[in-house]
Amino acid sequence: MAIGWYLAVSVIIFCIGLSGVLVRRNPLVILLCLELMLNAANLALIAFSRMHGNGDGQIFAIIVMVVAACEVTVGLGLIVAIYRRKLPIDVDELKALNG
Amino acid sequence: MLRSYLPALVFVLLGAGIGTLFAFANRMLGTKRRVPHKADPYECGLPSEVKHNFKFGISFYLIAMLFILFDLEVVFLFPVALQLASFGTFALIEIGVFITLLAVAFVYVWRRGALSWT
Amino acid sequence: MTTVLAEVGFYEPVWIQILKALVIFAVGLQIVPIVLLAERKILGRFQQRYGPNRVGPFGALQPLADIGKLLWKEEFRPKTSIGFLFVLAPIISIITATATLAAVPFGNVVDIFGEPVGLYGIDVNIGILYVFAFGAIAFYGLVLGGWASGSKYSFLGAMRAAAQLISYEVAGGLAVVGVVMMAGSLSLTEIVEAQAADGMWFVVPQFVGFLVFLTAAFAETNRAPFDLAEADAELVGGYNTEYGGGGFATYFMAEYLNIVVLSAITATLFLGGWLLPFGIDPPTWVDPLVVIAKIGALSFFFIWIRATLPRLRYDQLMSFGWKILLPLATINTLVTAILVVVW
Amino acid sequence: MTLHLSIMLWLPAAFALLGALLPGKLPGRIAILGSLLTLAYAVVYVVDFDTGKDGLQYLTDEAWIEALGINYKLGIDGLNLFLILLTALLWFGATLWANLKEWEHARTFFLWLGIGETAVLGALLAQDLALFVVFFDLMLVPFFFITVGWGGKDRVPAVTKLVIYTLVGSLLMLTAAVATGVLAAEGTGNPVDFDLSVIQASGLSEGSQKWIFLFFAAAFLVKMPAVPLHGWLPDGYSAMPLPALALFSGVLSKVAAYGFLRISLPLFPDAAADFQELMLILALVSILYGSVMAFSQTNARLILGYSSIAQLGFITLGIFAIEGTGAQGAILQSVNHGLVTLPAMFILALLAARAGGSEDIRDMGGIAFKAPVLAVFFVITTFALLAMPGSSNFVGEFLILLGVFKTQMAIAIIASIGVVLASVYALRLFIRAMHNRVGADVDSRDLSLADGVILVPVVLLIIAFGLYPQLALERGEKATAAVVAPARAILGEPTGNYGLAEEEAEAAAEEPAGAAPQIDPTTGQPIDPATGQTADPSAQGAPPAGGELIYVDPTSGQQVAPGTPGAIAIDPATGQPVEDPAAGAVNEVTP
Amino acid sequence: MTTLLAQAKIEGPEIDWAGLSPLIALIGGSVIVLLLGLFRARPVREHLVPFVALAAIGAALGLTIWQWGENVDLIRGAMRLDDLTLALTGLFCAAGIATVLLSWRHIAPRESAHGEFYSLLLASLAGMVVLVGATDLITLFLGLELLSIPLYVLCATEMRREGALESGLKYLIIGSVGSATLLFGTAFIYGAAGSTNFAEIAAAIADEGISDSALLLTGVGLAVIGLAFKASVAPFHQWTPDVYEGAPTPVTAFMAVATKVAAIGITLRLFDVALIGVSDVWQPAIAILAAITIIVGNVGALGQSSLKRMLAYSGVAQAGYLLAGVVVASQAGVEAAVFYLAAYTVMNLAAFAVIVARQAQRPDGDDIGALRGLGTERPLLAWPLTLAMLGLAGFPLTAGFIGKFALIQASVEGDYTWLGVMIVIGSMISLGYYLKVVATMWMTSSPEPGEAKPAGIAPGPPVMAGGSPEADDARAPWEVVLVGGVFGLLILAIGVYPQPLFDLAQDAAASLSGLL
Repeated sequence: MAIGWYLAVSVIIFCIGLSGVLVRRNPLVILLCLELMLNAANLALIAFSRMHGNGDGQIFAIIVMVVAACEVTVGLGLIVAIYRRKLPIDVDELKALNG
Repeated sequence: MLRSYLPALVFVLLGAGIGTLFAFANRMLGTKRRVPHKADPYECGLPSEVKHNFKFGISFYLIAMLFILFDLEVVFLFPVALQLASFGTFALIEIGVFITLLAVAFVYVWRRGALSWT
Repeated sequence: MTTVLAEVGFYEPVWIQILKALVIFAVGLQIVPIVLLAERKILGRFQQRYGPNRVGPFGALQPLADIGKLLWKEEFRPKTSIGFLFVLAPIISIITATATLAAVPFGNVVDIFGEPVGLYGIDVNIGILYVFAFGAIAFYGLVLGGWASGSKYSFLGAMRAAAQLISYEVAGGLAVVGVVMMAGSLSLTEIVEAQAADGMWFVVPQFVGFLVFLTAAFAETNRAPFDLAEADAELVGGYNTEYGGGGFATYFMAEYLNIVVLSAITATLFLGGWLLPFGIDPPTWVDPLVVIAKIGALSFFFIWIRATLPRLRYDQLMSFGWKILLPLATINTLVTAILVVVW
Repeated sequence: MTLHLSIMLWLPAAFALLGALLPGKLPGRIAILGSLLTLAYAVVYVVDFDTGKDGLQYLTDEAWIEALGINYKLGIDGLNLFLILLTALLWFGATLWANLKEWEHARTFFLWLGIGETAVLGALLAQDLALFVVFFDLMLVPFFFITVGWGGKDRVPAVTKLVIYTLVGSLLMLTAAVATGVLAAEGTGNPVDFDLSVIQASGLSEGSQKWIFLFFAAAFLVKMPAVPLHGWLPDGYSAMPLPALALFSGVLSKVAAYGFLRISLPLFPDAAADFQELMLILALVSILYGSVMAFSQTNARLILGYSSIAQLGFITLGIFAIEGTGAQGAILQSVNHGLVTLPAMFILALLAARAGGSEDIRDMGGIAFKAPVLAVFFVITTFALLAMPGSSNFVGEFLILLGVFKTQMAIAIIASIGVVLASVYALRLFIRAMHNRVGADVDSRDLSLADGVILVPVVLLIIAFGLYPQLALERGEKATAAVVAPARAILGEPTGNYGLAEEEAEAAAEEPAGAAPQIDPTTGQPIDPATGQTADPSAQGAPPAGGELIYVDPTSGQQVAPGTPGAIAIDPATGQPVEDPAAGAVNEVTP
Repeated sequence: MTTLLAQAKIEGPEIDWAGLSPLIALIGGSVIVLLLGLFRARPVREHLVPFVALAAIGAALGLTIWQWGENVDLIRGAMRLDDLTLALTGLFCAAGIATVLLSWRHIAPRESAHGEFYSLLLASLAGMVVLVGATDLITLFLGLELLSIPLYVLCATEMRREGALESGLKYLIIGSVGSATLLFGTAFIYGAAGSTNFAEIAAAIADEGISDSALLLTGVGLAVIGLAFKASVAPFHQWTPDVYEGAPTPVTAFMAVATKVAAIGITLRLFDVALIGVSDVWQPAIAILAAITIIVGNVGALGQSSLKRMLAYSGVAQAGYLLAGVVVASQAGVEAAVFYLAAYTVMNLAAFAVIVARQAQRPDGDDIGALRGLGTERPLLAWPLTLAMLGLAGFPLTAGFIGKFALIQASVEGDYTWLGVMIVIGSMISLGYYLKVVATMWMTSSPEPGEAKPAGIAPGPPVMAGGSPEADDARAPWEVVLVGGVFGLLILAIGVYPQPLFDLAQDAAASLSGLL
């Protein structure tokens, strides 16, 4: 099976996600990019799962989905909380900690 | 195999074709009489206040979060449901624990007032 | 080789696949104007009036006329809109509707001129997930449309649509879990066959699930009494306020196509698909007709409810979804699980 | 196996802890009691020490951390006996001294003082490399806190500098110590064991010895301090409160010198031989630099500080003569310098009190006119400091120079200049402070009774020690000879120069079984080379059946008649010293 | 149309309930606490909830002790209950108990509904237990996220303070990047080895000669990076000081201690069990990371005036030390790492307890200047912090010294002497900041009246109303002082008599077989 193509796509998605996290300012977009990274891994997992013909990768992928959802939920919660406090929704403007 | 999905692709293409056709039909068939006010967003007849940045209300984020969590319930239940008969009691216990945990979360969310909209 | 999700091995040659897709698409799309017209006529009857009766015999050509009228309108869009998304949104809607149509089984594999052909667009091992997946994408069609319009009514409608869709998707999804447990498969044809094997439609053991699913289906299709997203009294037209002409026609068509498709899915999951009651086993060519008949019946039910029930208030809508349907579906799942395992 | 060493070791800390729980002036009093008891213990050890016995006495050996191969092994031999006495003595003196003054938060102060004594005693007693490192590092902690809490101006940067200097050395030593233990165990297949005798028995390759030696040397040289690692000294000396400084300068620096003898020479003989010249030159530079700086300072503390650099240079010189005489001199000189430091510091405090709080010798002067007794004590101390013939410092420096002379004549000659310089700065200090014009703010008065109580015994001890240095020399000679033996063997010189050690080495060389006397690490008893078994200590009391004992004079190495005082009994069959049945000495001290 | 598996009878996995019992206690506690938090009565929320949380952790600890010596696979090889798991679980429980006590009267649980706070804490603890017991990549990832996600929220619990939410979001983003990277790495490892089970991966590496496959090595590299994020190993540590500073102090204490233990614990298991076959690849890489971490952490800590930031950097440095135990992949290495983890836990908890107590007294309690005069005015607070600082710096007769000693010994034995030297160099640099804290505490008031503050000390406390030491009569909660005192004593106790702890560490190390 031409695993290379799946991997190539997966790596590209991962890199897009990673660069998004590093470059973008809006935390919502950053969350999306995080999802992208996780889903890139999911793609790789499922591709490998088919390659090896065992279900481990699929189970892994389902769990990753859940985890991704939890992360997004928490992320959204934090963003909403910040929004409620009228803080700037821009990670570069969150300067109180001199990050 | 993936070939089973070929008809789905055909359906998607057909749907897209119809959508595109409709979307551009007006451009070709319709009349063209430009009046500036036509391009105003609908405001019940009042002078329009043009705004670009709409933001979702906070309660919608809350719903979104709840949705994510409970939709996952479904994600987990489907595979177990599929093999329920063959797994037998083990899966039953599994589902029981799982749903109990979710029920706890549900009760908590309810009691904390996340499910009440005013 | 062990795969957790079952693999469906059968598929036809490419040309048959494409051909049957075209046929199903054509037939499915024909049902839409019929339902449209039927709704107007039936609503009229409910409200002690005639409904459309000028265009063609008994107003039969009214839908065609409507579409023609819409397509000949001038193209315009608000200057506040985001052009690309504004155009794309209705296309997404119609694509998801048609794509879901592919999953509807009108019958099992039959021999047509010596070739085995499945009377369905696709039959995959994740059939139900496929339906839900496109249902989830449909959400984008509405929300993007409302948001890209740049109008406050559209936006409010989109928000409502978003909240409503995702709220009821959970309950809908959970309601199906019971069916899956009983059938032991996600494939729609296998679910029908499981009903055949059990000798009873799943509506009987899964009555609660059926109710929940049906209710969710109303909400998913933005039908009364859950049509808050396009509540004309409050929001003018909801997410499609700013759409006219082709865009509006697309949305409209998608909505009715969704009614058809969801009716079909409901019929498949709970009402035995192409099966007839009382063990009647007709020749296979009748199967699609049985399905279409069930679609018709359910669509009539959709219209009936619209004519009967008033629109819910928004908080009632959400509370109903979360506080009643969700626990109900969960309990249904749990009970089903126990029953399936114990028996 | 005996508990006594542990009791002595933990006594000061225990009393200090007890004192810390008590109110009012009691902590100080309790601390005096603790240090006095420790001193008593130390004196008993000195008296009870069995000069004729080889190896460690009063051995305590328990596994402490088995997983790491660290033992709780304490023992006394000629190397540390007098340093322990010195420690106990100086601590007693300093505790008394500290009691003369009101301290803020006295409880904590005395707590730290007591812990400090325990730490120093631990470092001196430790016969396990890791245990030594533990106590060596621990020594610093109390002084850090004392300086931070009760020090002078700019104490924080000063003490930080001091701690960083010394701990950098210590941490290097830590690595080196771990490496020593691991590398020594590597070849043997045994688990890692940090017991000094075990390490010595397995030995290290020459390549590893070199860097390990340098790491250890860094730690010791910083602590001493020696040029060029003395950068902390001016600040540190200025910041520390005087009683603590007396201890720091008088005792802690000696532990470093002791470390060379206890660890570097026997464990890394190859490296010690290789780096002998380097160390000698460092020592020489320290002597000259220290002397010159001491001469050019006006702050009395710094004069004493730099003089200690010079003195420790001498000590280092003695150690790295790699020769019995030099090493003996080094130990003697360590004790001497410690003995001098306490009264010198104390007098400095008295002088400062009379000179309006200033410790600058330009602000002093003419104090002697109204304080003749003080002047007398001061002059005795000064003479001891500059090694007047007749003082034990003289003997020490003489032995050191003698040792170096035998190996490195040129260095010995240059080092002699240091002796001259010492008299210059010591006398300058005395004259500027006590004579000359009366300083502007000087308000001279003589010793108070309390001052005298502290000063008199110490000064008397200096005198006594000057008259009878053999007390220390006798007890130290065996150990020193054994310590330098491996390195001497590397240098290709005869092992030891004192009769006994020499003879022993010769006897050992003739024996096919092994060169050096073997010590059983667990019991500390010599191993019988013939049988490979540990000689039964109780059996040693009786003369062996094989033949008559030979009696040897330890100073001359000549065979003497049985019953001669100070003679050592040797079993001709084994070449090992045995308990002299005629002398009837006891094995263990029972205070 | 057949489904392959629908017909096959699938056996449910054997579940060792006794082995899972500590985990069940934690999760059950989490659920109960969450529900208890719904009660309106103040005493229930403010005292019963933390008490139940304590009870749950205590039960988990008790069950851990009960299970000691068991070496069993749980849930068909997904988790393993061995002495390593149990030893680290013990540490988590200790950290958990301390955190509950520190939070008892802290503002963070009050602002975030008590039930939620403690429930999340317990959930995170459960995640840690899962993580260190994981013998499967899936369990590993699951544990890691169960650990992390509650922590993201806990960081943000002090909602009214600006830094808290920010630190939570920052932690979430960085932590998720780390998780995603680790996940991607594990996907590749799975791809190369064909299994997610550690033992099977090790077997695959040994048998199938994939030790030089690019897939595996990429995976290992990504996994190293991912874990480095979690363990705050340089150069992936930048989030640490900000997050530590922003989070509520009890949570910071928990993060600093437990997360590190968990991250190092799973690193030990992943690399020393699953990837032992390619040790010649990752050993140098991790060794270099460790060296960088030691230097970066220690140098970074030098300039900090906030104690929390300082401890954050110090934690980075300590992670570097700990990695030495991973690098050598020997029994001694694991033993030393486990021992040092225990020492690290004890020392940091003592230090954080004092910071919490000080913050209860003064608004600037986190600043180093707030410690001035602590030694004489509040010796009960000063002593634990002093011991903690000395221990972290590696002074003898403290737990830290013995731990470093063991780590250096393991490095030298594993032919990584230079790493041992790096540990020492790091410790030297660390003196600069640890001693500054100690000196600040114990310095009596300056003798010269004109001297406002002695040179060399960080700028003194900002002058504010009630900021002077005489005026702050706010008493630190006794349970916080208790935590500080107990852990302070433990620092000494371990330093003086470490053998029992070494025995435990030895058992733990022995449970990993197949080490170099």
